[in-house]
Amino acid sequence: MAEMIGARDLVVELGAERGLFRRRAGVRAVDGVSLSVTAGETFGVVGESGCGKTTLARTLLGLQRESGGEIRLENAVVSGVAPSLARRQRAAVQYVHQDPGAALDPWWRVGATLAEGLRIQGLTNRTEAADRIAETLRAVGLDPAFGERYPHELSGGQQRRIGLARILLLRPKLVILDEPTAGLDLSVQAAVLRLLRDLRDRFGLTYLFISHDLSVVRRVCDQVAVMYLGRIVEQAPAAELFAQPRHPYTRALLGAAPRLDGKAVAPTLRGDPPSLRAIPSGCRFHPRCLHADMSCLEREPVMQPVAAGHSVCCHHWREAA
Amino acid sequence: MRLFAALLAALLLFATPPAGAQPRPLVWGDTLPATLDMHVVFDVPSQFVLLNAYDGLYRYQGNDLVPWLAESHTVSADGLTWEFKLRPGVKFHDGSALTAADVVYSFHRLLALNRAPAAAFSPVLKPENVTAVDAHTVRFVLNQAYGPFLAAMPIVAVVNPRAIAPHVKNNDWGAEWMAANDAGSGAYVLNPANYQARVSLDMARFPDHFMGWGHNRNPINEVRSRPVMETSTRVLSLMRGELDSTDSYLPTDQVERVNRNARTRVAQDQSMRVFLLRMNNRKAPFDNRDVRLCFAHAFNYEGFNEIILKGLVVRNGGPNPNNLWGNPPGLEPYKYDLALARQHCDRARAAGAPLGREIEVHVQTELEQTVQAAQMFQADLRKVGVNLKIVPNTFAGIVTATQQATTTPDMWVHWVSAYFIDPENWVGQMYDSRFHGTWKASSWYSNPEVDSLLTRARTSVVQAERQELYAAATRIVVRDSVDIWVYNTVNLRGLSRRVQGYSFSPVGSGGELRLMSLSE
Amino acid sequence: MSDMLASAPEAPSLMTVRDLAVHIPTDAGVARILDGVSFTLPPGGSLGIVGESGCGKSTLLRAILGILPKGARVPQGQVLFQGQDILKTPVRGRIGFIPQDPYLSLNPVFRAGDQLLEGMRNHAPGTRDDHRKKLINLFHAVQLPEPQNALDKYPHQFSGGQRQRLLIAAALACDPDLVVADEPTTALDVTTQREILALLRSLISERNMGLLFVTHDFGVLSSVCEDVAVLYAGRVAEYGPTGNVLADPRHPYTRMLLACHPDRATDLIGIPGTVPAATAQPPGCRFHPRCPISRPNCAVAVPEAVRIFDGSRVACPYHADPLPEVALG
Amino acid sequence: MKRLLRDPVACLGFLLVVFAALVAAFAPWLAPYPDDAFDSHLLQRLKPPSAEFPFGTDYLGRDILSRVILGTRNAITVAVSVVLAAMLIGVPMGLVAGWRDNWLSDVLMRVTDVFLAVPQLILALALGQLMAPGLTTAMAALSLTYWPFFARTVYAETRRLRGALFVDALAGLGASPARILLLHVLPNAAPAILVRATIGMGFTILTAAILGFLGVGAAPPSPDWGLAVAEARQHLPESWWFATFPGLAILLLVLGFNLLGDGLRDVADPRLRRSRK
Amino acid sequence: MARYILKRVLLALPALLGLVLLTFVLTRVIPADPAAMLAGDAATPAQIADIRTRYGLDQPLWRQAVTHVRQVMTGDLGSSIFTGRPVAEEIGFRLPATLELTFAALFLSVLFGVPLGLLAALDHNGPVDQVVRLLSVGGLAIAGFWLAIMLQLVFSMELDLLPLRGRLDVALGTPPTVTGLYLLDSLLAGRLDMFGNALKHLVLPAVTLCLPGLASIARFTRSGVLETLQKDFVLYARAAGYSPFRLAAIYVLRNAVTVTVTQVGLLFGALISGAVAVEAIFDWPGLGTYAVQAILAADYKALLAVTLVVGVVYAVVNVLVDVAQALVDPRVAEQLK
Repeated sequence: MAEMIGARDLVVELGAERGLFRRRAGVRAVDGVSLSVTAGETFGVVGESGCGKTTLARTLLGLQRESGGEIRLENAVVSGVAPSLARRQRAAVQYVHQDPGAALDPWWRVGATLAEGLRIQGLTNRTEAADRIAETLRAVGLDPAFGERYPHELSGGQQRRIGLARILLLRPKLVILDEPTAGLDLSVQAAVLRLLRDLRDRFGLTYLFISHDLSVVRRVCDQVAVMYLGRIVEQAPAAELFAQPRHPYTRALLGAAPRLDGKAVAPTLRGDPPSLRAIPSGCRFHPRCLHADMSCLEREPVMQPVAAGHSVCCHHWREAA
Repeated sequence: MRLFAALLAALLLFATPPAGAQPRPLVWGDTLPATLDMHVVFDVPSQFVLLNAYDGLYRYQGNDLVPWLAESHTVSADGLTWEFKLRPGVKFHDGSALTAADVVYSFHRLLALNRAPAAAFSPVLKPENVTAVDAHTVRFVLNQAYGPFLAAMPIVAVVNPRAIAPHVKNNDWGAEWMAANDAGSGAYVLNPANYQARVSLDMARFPDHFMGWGHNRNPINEVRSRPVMETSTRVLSLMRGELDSTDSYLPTDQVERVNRNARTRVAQDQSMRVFLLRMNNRKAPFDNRDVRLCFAHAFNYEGFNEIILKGLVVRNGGPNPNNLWGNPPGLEPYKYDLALARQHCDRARAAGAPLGREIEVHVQTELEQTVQAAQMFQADLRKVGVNLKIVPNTFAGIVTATQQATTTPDMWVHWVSAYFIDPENWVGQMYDSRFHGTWKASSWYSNPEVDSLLTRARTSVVQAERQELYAAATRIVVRDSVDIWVYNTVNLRGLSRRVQGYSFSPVGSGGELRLMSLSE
Repeated sequence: MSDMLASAPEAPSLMTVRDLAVHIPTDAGVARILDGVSFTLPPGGSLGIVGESGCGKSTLLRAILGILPKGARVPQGQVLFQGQDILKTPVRGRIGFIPQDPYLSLNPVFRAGDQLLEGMRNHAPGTRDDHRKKLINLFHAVQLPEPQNALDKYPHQFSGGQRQRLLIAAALACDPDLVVADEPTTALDVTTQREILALLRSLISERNMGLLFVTHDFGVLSSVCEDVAVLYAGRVAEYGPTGNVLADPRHPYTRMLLACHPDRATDLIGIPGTVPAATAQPPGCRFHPRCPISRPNCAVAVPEAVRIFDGSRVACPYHADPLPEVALG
Repeated sequence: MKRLLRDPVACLGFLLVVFAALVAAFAPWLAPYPDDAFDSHLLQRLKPPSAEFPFGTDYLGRDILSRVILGTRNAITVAVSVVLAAMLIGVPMGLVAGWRDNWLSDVLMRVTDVFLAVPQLILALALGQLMAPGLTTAMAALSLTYWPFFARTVYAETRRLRGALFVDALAGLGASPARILLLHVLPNAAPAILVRATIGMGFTILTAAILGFLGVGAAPPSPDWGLAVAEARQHLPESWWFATFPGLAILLLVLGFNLLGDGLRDVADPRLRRSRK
Repeated sequence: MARYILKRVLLALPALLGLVLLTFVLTRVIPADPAAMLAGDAATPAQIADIRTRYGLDQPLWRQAVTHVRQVMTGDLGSSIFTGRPVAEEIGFRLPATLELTFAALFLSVLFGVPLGLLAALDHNGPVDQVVRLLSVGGLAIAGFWLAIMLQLVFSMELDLLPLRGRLDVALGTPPTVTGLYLLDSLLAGRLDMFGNALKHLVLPAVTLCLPGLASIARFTRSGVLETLQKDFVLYARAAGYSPFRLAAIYVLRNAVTVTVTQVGLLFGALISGAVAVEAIFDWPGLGTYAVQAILAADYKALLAVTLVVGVVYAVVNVLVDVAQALVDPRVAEQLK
């Protein structure tokens, strides 16, 4: 199947400053990430806070300049250009924020915000714009009358729907969803997830789904990549990953997720995740890994294929399994 | 903790005034000059320092010029050579004797610095022509005869070169040091320790002053000068007893109140300070005599002098103070007569004078009277169809503007004070075209006849002849209605009633501490 | 009013909430945040309060802690703690509190020690030095790194997980009989959450303290609490042992809510409609406008709590009726 | 607005400002002696308040009530034009400087610092001297000294807003910086600007009065309040009314603007909004 | 921290250079001619021209600017053209007077402003809040020069409690100059009578000057406290059983002070401005009146020096404010490291 978006050895450095009085090295929020998202699938990226998920998303989107590596969009290389140009080149990629309520200008009516997106993209015909907005609002399950409301007059679920409508108007091919269900109540979450699925089918979208909620990822994703400190440590089809996690981190993560039956399935992880400012040598997971040995401390593991479409970045995945 | 105790103790003391056994020093509340160097400044406030800390060859007492350091002088028939005989036994504050050489040094310094007090001398006197004939005789040889030479003599302070010498820097004649220090022989010694320009100046009596102290049985030993910035604060401080004197421009509205106060009184002395509204005679419409006459008749002299100033001034119809010699007798002042003013204006309009334009009158904001006069004038002029615009300005700004006729304001309001008592100070320097470019001559009046009369008066040393010439020139100037002369000042100085023996002099309003005493 | 405890007056109780109502006047009218909430917590027991946002969880908690917002009124009900009505005479020190957000719950400009000791100042016996020693011991117990120095550090010098350990230690510092925890792990990553929950569980049971645990996460709930009360719109919808409620929910709301859980659902449906605003509660059963099996009567009568077996009650007379398939997805 | 009116203090401010605006608008009809803007009547000098002259007369016999009424226009004109002019300079500078961290923003903020470091009054005085004293000069001088406050306010707001998610979202949609700044950042910064502007009006009236007092404000015979207080100085305490009524007028109008600004601040401050349930 | 301060100082330098140039241009294009003022009242045009050449005032403006900046760099502020004395010396006398006055005003503002703000916030929207707001805003609205005269009339003339003018009774002389702050110098000299007297003289001017500052500080404390009260940690502290007084007075206030401290830095500029009128009326020989006199006399050397010194003081105060903030808030301290 055709690749929608792909990355090779992508490196993103954040916060490097070169001012008159200070010079500070940045941190590598994304450190050599390679991935390939097939058209039409939902590709999940999971990991704990600060692992580089969001930075990865913003880089693919073109809002953040990569420091190295390559990004492909529909098989054309789009990396290495100025940010302003990058964003225009990647109009087919759109992004839904973690908190779509805050992503709406509080001073603008929702309808105006939606129309603005169209205007930015060059559509100036008012009636056509109004039609498309009404149509899209209906598609996300809202009455077109919602266009008259202000963002603070909407509930969390409605805000998320508006967030979706806003980018759907732009007819994207790839939608990056950043924690689309964070902070939502269970009942609303279910509705939103269902809407996402419906929209994907209806508009033929591809999703890059960023989340830390494994239950949700398991439910909606086709492929899943697990990130730890700026690296992908394991990648596999969702079903396989959840059934047979290979990387010790993946297993810890899955085990830590609270289950309805209240049972614990794996030993807890030691310590807090280290900061990006002090990345451990060798395998960056080794200080918290139950299987770590000297080789983990000295050598950085590389991605190894485990099965078709399943790869892992661990020296000891065979023993650990 | 100790600090805390100290604070506490201080708070306790807060309520109890400190006991003072000695009589309180005299606290003088008049404005201080910008600097103590009497060769650099010459204005009304500087007289306080000049009269008390320094001596000149001659001095004004009241309106009279009396020999001071000099015992006498002689002048050659051509008016060029002047010789002054010095009084013996005069001592500077450091105890050294004052000799002719010191007088020569003082004039050299004055001319080298070439600042305001040199103005009267630099056109007629070259430094090399001031010489000491012997230890007690100084000779001046002028380039040309100069009638007011003697009248200007009190301007020049004789300073002590031996006190200055150690402090000369970069050939500055010790100017920086002198600005804050004492090098005089006067009745009081300046105390440099507490001196702060325009803030405080302390003085102590000089027991060895050459005039001796026999005339004053109870002289003031200590004087503290504390100028006050705000008029209201100044008056209140006087009434509360924080000050013993105000400046000599007490607002007329306060006079009654100060006199009513048991602690204070007002000393009223007719001065020689003419208040006038200036007209730029070179600029239309004031190049038209009818316009000037129109304006002269539109000013409500009586209203201003009698109502606003409560009659505490004297109507003065010409440029010279009424009480000065050389003023023509029977000079008829212009009267407030709007009908007549209108006639003149109509005639001027008919002659094409641009009276339709807005005429600017510049006032000195910090001097309230200039503003009042302008506002009153504005209301009256409106009645004769003239539009007057009041522009607030500063003396510095106006002085700069008057350097050229084109930049000189249409009108401005000010006083001409007595720098030396001689008609030259008024009519001479105000209406002789040779002084164009100075603020005093800012009417830009130009009349060859007046020029020649004034030149002759200036170069004569015969008093009677000079008197005639100045009177003639004054008559022409008044006939031409060059400016609008309003009044001659009565100086109003608020004084504490404990101050006795206050003496007035029209030059800088006097204030010789030598003559004063304090009654408790 | 529904009193779910009427039938078990003899049960020993650490805390009993009886028929509690809290009203807060607002611009839009009186918000009836809580309305007739009752439950009981035996000594050493652990009760989870679960519900979606806006159901009144935090107000309940604030009522128990005696920190209701300005203007709030309690028109009825009691909160009995060891037999004493703490709405009238607040107890301090005997109830420990673990707040929701360890990042925001410590004053950034004071050292950690100053803040924790201030809390002990009035409520724990002994001198400040005793308090210090006690806290340091507790820091060992909560496995805080460098327990000796922790008191002198500022809050920002700890990581999120460490701060939560710090706050757990603080909650235990006065040897309380009850610990109240307000979603103590929502701000944490799953791996940290797991550790903190395990720690909390063991500390509570070691010391035989009661635990009142507020959460919206059924997974967390199931790993911590023996019993659960499901709140909906200011009322208790269902109450019972956690295992039972999760495995066999009876109230239509609980059933539909659990069906939304991604681990549970066969299809994602959600619950139609939204939680009513606290100022505009519907009459009768507050869930009836969203309920697929509501009857006309539901809009009129406030449902009585129905006892299913000892210690398990549901506030729905039709709890035995099956829900339509579509509602469960 | 509704919230504002529920706040009695802000309401008082609002009323004062509206009242002053009405007085200013109808001043020539309200003043008993409108000609006293320039006329003088020496025989009625310094009369105490009476039925004929409720506020008394000044040192040229002019009716103080009329002059206070006529002066309202001055005060409001000064306040509004100074604040508008200062906004015109300060707001764009703040927007541009706050948007990015680059040399331009450094330069702009340094310039702002320079102006902030000069005491306003001294700068205004110097400027007043420079451009011939008068009301327009005073207004120009005050605008030139007040804009840094707008620049600072807008700068801080822009920096805060540029990190806001909705700005990020707009960037994600490919909106140009100009569009984001003008259509989104500016309206969101509006409450802060409005508060600053209201307080600035009060501040301006006060500073203009001080300038008038020091002689570089309005030129006589303008019925300017500050000028009136300055003129009255020499007549205290006898003619207390001369200084008191113009002084009170200044106090009330500035109070009005400040109370309004204070109320607006509470309403506009989203951090405080929550507490006003 | 030291590095941070150094950096702040370095950053302030270009601003100060800009300040020097700005004031230079301003003062030198003022239409009053310094040469005319130098020459004095009675001077002739020839004298003025002579002085103009002697002082280099006939040079092109940019060359004068370069000369001036070069002089300032070497620490030479020049001599006042008006008094003939070194400007540095005059400012050395005037600056402490202004600092004593402004610091006293600042002290009063904080002393009364913070508790008032706290009270208002604790009674948010209640009667105390409204009254405090009305009073504090009123304080901001009073024209200082007007109030000053009124205070003189009441406290000096009517009640005869406090002196009208100056820094000390004339009869007392002055304390030996160490810092130039009379309060400090009189204590150092052990002259308690003088200290008390100086304090008495300070009361009216400081009260007049403190009102605007007091108002702003009360306002900012109020909103700072209100903001802090919304924070979760206050809720937590209440739940943990802090006593209400300690909660408000220590716990909340200390957080709110961060906001207030920033205000102090900004206020300082306003105080110096306000000092101009207050100094004039109370005859306080400070920088404000010095500047006004310099402007009126076209004394550009003095004016340049004043603005420079005020700029430096302003910069120093703002660095101090940052340091103070770091002392109050450890998070800021962390950033400064």
